[in-house]
Amino acid sequence: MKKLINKPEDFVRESLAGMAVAHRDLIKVNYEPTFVYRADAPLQGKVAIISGGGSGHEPMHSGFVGQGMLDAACPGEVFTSPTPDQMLAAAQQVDGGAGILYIIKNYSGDLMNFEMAVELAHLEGIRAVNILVDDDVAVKDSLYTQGRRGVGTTVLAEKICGAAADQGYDLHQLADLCRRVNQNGRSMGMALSSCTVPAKGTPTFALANDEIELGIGIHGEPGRNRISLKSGDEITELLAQTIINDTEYRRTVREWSEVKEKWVDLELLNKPLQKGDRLLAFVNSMGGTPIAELYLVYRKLAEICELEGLQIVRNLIGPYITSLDMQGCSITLLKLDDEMLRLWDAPVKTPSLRWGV
Amino acid sequence: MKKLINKPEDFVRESLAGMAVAHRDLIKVNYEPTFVYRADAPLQGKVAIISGGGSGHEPMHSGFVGQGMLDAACPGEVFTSPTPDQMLAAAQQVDGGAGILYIIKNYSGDLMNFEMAVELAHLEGIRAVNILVDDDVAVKDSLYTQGRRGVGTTVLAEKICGAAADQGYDLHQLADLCRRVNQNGRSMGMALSSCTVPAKGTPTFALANDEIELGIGIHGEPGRNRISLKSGDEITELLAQTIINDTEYRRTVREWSEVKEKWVDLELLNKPLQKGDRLLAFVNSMGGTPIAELYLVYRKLAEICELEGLQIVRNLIGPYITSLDMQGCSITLLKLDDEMLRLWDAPVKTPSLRWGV
Amino acid sequence: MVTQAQIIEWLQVYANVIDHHKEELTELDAAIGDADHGINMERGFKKIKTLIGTLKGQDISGILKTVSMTLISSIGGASGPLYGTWFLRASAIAADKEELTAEDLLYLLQAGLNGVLERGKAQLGDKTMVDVLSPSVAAYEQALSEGLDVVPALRIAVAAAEHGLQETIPMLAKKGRASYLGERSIGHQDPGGTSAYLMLRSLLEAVESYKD
Amino acid sequence: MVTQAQIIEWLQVYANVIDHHKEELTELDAAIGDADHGINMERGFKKIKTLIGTLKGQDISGILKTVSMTLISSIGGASGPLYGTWFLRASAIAADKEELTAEDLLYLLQAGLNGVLERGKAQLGDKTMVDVLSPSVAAYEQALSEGLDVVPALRIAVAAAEHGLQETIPMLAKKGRASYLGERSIGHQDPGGTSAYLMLRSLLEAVESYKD
Ligand SMILES: Nc1ncnc2c1ncn2[C@@H]1O[C@H](COP(=O)(O)OP(=O)(O)O)[C@@H](O)[C@H]1O
Ligand SMILES: Nc1ncnc2c1ncn2[C@@H]1O[C@H](COP(=O)(O)OP(=O)(O)O)[C@@H](O)[C@H]1O
Ligand SMILES: [Mg+2]
Ligand SMILES: [Mg+2]
Ligand SMILES: [Mg+2]
Ligand SMILES: [Mg+2]
Repeated sequence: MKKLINKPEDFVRESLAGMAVAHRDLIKVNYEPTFVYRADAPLQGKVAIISGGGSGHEPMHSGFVGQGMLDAACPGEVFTSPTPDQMLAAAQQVDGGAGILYIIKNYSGDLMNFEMAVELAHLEGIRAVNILVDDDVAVKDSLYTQGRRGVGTTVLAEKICGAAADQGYDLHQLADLCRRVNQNGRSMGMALSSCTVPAKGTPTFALANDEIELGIGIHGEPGRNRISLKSGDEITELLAQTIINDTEYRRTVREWSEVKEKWVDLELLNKPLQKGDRLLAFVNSMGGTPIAELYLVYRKLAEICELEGLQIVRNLIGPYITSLDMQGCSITLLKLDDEMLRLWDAPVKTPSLRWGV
Repeated sequence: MKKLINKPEDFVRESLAGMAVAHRDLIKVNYEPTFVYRADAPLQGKVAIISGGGSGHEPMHSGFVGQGMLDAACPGEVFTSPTPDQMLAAAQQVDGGAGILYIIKNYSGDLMNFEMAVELAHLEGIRAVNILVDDDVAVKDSLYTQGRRGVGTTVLAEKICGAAADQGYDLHQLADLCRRVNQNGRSMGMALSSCTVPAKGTPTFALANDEIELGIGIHGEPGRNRISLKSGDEITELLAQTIINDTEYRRTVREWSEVKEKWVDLELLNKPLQKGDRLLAFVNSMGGTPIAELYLVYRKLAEICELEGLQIVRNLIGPYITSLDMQGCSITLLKLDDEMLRLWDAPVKTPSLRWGV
Repeated sequence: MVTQAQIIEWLQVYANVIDHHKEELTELDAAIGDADHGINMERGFKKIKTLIGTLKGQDISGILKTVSMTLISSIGGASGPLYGTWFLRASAIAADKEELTAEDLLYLLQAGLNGVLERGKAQLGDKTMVDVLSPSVAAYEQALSEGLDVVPALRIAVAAAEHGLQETIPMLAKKGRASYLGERSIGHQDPGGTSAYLMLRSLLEAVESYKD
Repeated sequence: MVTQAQIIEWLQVYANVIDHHKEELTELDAAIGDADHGINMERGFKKIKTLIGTLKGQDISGILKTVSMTLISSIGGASGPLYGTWFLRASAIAADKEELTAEDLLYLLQAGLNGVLERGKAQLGDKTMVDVLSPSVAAYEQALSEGLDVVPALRIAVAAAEHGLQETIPMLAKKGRASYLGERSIGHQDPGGTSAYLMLRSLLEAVESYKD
C-alpha cells in the first residue's frame, strides 16, 4: 500500500488536524469524541444540520461544514460508522435551540448509531430528527437487502438543506425538504480499480486489467455486475440509463416523529424521472479519477439527458463523495423544483464547496 | 490502461466539450485552433491573461478561465505544448486593446511555441509579453539543464495576476508582478505511482511497490532520486525542507521587451526564504491522491513552517495542477507581500477556483 | 452461579480472543462486507482491557453498563450499536444482583438478544449475529428446563451457537453490508456471527475455569 | 539539381517514414523524455500527407512555407517550433527558385540549422537534433567544396547525420526534457536527433530515386 499517511490508525485524526489548521476561519475540530463543527456555532434559533459517516469519503462530510451547509460532521474510522457519543457531543456543541437534523446515509451501521444518537439527544433535551438518504439505484430491491445505499444525493441534500436552515426553515420543514431531496435523487457508480483501506493495506477487491465493476458502493461494496472494460461513453450510457430508467422505488424507513414522540415507520415512494424534468447533474470522482475524465463523462451525460428530454439546469463535477483512492466515477441525477433550485444557488462557504460568499 | 475515455486522440477535445457544456456561463471553447476563453471576453481596456500548456494537468489551465483569473487558456495534446496559432487566435479573441500577458511554464516546447506566438501577435498589432514560471526546486542547476520547470507557482501566479488585471494593472505592471510572483515561489513534487498517457497506454515509468520518486515533474519526468517508501510525515519533511533550504537561484530568461521592441535576456535571482516570511502554502494532488491525504501532508507542513519561523497566512489544498492519474503530491511555498496577499484574496470565479463572487 | 469475578474474567478472555482473531474476523468481513469487523471489535475490546482495573470495583450491572458505553463509543459500524445494546440490556437484567443464577443468565442472554433484534431489525436466517445468538439462547433455555446448571447449560448453548454459525455459511444475507452481495453472499461465514460465537465461548471458558 | 517534384517526393517519403517509425521515436522519447515524439511528428506529417495534392501546385518556397505553417500549428511540443522554423528558413532560401542547385541546398540546410539554433538555443553536444543537423551540414559543405554534386554530397551528409546520431547516445542532455535526467540521460539516443536523421535520409532517397 502506498499512501501519504503515517500509522493507519492515526490517519483520520491526522487528516482532520490538517483540516483544522488549514481552515481555522471556517471550522473547528473536537477530539474525544471526534467531530468537526462550524467555527461560529451555535447559531441561535437556526436548526443545526449534522451529518457523518465513516471516513474515506472526503471531502464529505467534514469538508462541507460551514456557512450554508453543515453545522457539524462526525467522522468515523475509515468506512466505519461514527458512534452515538460523537453525534450527541456534536449536537450539544451546535444546537442553537431550534433542534438538530441528522442526515444519514443508509447503511446498517450508520442507521443504528444515529438512531441511538437521536434517542440520546432527546434524553438531553435536544430536539433531533433523522432523515435517511438511500439513492443508489445499483441496489434493486429493498426487501431482500438493507435497502438502497446513501451515496451522491447526500452531498446535494446537505447543500440544499444547509441553505434552507440558513434561511430560517424550522426542523419540521427541513425534515420534509431533506426527505424530498432524497426521494428525487438517484445515483449509480462504477469502479475502474479498487480502493485500499489503510488499516487493511491491500485492495478491497481485485479487478483484472480489462474489468470494471458497475454499481459499486462507496466502500468498495460489490456492484450489480462485473463487466469487461468499456469506453467512457459506454460507461456513461450504462450509468445514466440505469438511473433514467429506474422505476418506482418503495421502502419503509424509520424516522423519529416529533409529533408522536416515538419512532415511526414511514412508507416512501420514489417516482421515476419524466421527460421535461429539470435536473441537477452531479458527476463525481471516486477519488483517483482526475477531473478531465469527469468532464468527458459529463459531456456524454449531457447528450443523453438532452435526447431523453431531461433538462440539466445545474451541475456539480469533481471529487465530492469519494472512496479513498478508488478510480471510477458516479453519476447522480436530482430532479429539482423551484425551491431546491433556489436553495442550491444560495451562498455556501465551506472548505470544499464555496460560492456566492 | 483503464480510464474514462474513448479514443485517446479524442480525449482532450471531448473533455473540453464537457467543460464547455458544464460551464456555459463562464467559458467558451473554440476548436481549430483550440482555446478556452471567458464567455464575456474581450474586456475593453483590461490586459488579457493567457496561459496554456500540454493537457493532462487539469484543472490547470482551462479550469482557471474566468473572472479574476485567465482570459484564455490554450490546451495542447496531453503533455505536449500547444501551438503558436492557438495562442495567437486566443489573443485575437480576448485582446481588449491593453495587450496580452502570456504566462508560460518553463519547458523547452512551451517556451518556443509561446515565443513564436508573441512574435505573431506583434505582427498582428497586438501587444504581448511573455513571463516564465520556473519554480521547481527539484531541478538544481540552470546551467546544465533547461532550467527549473514551471509547476505549482503557475496556479498562484494566474490567480494573483488575474486579480491585478481585473483591478486595472497595465501590461508593464502585470509583467513585473508576474515575474515577482514567480521569483518568490518554490515547489517540489513526489510520485507514489506513475501516470499513464492515454496515447501511450502504459505507465510512463515503473515504481516498485516500496519505491517513490522524489522531485517528480508534472509529466512524469524523473525526479531527484528514487527512494524507498516513507511515511507521509517523512515525505512532507523531505519536500518542505528542500524548498525551505533552497539557496539563491540565478538564471537567464528571455522576455519580450516592450520598450526595446525585441527579445532581451534577463538575469533573474530568487532569494532564499527567511524567518518571518509570510507564506501561501499550496498542497497539491498529482491527480490520483485524495484530499484526505493532502490534509495530512498540510498538517505536517504547517508544523514544519512554524518551527522554521515561517508564517503560513494563506493556503490552497487540492488537485489543481495534476499529472493525469498520478498518485502523489507537490508542495508550493509562495512568499507573499501585501500586494500579492490582497490580490490573492480578491474575488475569482472560474470552473475550478471560486470565491468572493 | 456466575460471580462478578467470572464476569471480569470473561471480558478479559474475550478481549484476548478478539485480539487473536482480529485478522480472521476482518478476512471474513472482507469476503462479504467491508473488511473491518476484526478491526472494529479490537478497537472496542482494547479499550475494555484498559478498563479492567476500574471495572473490578463495580458490581455486575455496573460492569456491563460500562462495557456497553465503551463499546458504543468506540466500535462504530454495525457491530458497535449491536454489541453495545446487547450489554446495555444485559446490564439492566443484572441490576442489584451480586451474582447471577442460571436463570438470571437466561434472562440476560434473552435481553441481549432482544436488544440486538430491536436495534438491527434482523430476522432469523438473515445471516447476522442473530443466527448465532438466537439458537444459543433457545438451547440454554431448553437445557435449564431439563434441569441442567450454568456450566453444562452454557456448554450446550455454545454448541448451538457454533452450529448456528456454521448455518450462516449457506445463507443469503438480507441485512447489513453483506446483503448487497445477493447470491454472492452465499458460501461465506458471517463475521458478526463469528464474534458472537466467540463471545459465548469465552463466557463458558471463564465460568468453567475460573473459581474464586 | 533538386526539383519541385523531388521536394514533394521527399515530403511523401518522410511522412511515410515517420509513420513507420512512430513507435520507435516514442519509445526513444519515453526513455529520456515524455514519450510523445513519435506521436507529435506523426500528427504533423499526417497533416502534410493530406496536403500533398494542394502542394503540387506551389513552387518550392511555397511548399516549404506551407509545410512550416502546418508543422508549427499541428506538432506542438519542442519539435513543432523547431521543425517549423527549419522549414520556414528553408522556404526563405528557396524564394523565387524553380529548382535548387547543389549550392542552394547547402544554403537551405544551413538556414534550417540556424533557425533551429536560434529558436532552441542548443549548442553542439547538448544531445538534441542539433547534433545531427550540424555535422551533416558541415559534411555537405565539405563535399561540395571537394566538387561533388547533390546526390553524392547528400550521401555524405546523411552518413554524417547517422554518425552524429550515434554520438548523441553517450551524451549528457543539456536542453529539452532529457536534461532533467542529468547523468541518467547518458546511454540513450536522442529522439529529435533520430527524426532529423530520418528527414535527411528521406531527402536523399527522394533525390536519388525520383527522376521526372
Ligand atoms: N441489522 C443487523 N442486525 C444484526 N446484525 C447485523 C445487522 N447488520 C449487521 N450485522 C452484523 O454486523 C456484522 C458486521 O459488523 P461490522 O463489520 O463491524 O460493521 P459494518 O458492517 O458497519 O462494517 C455482520 O457480520 C452482522 O453479523
Ligand atoms: N532547445 C532545443 N534545441 C534543439 N532541439 C531540442 C531542444 N529541445 C528539445 N529538442 C529536441 O526535441 C526533441 C523532443 O521533441 P518532442 O518529444 O516532440 O517534444 P517535447 O520535448 O516537448 O515532448 C528532443 O529529442 C530534442 O532533439
Ligand atoms: Mg464498516
Ligand atoms: Mg511533449
Ligand atoms: Mg464491516
Ligand atoms: Mg517529448
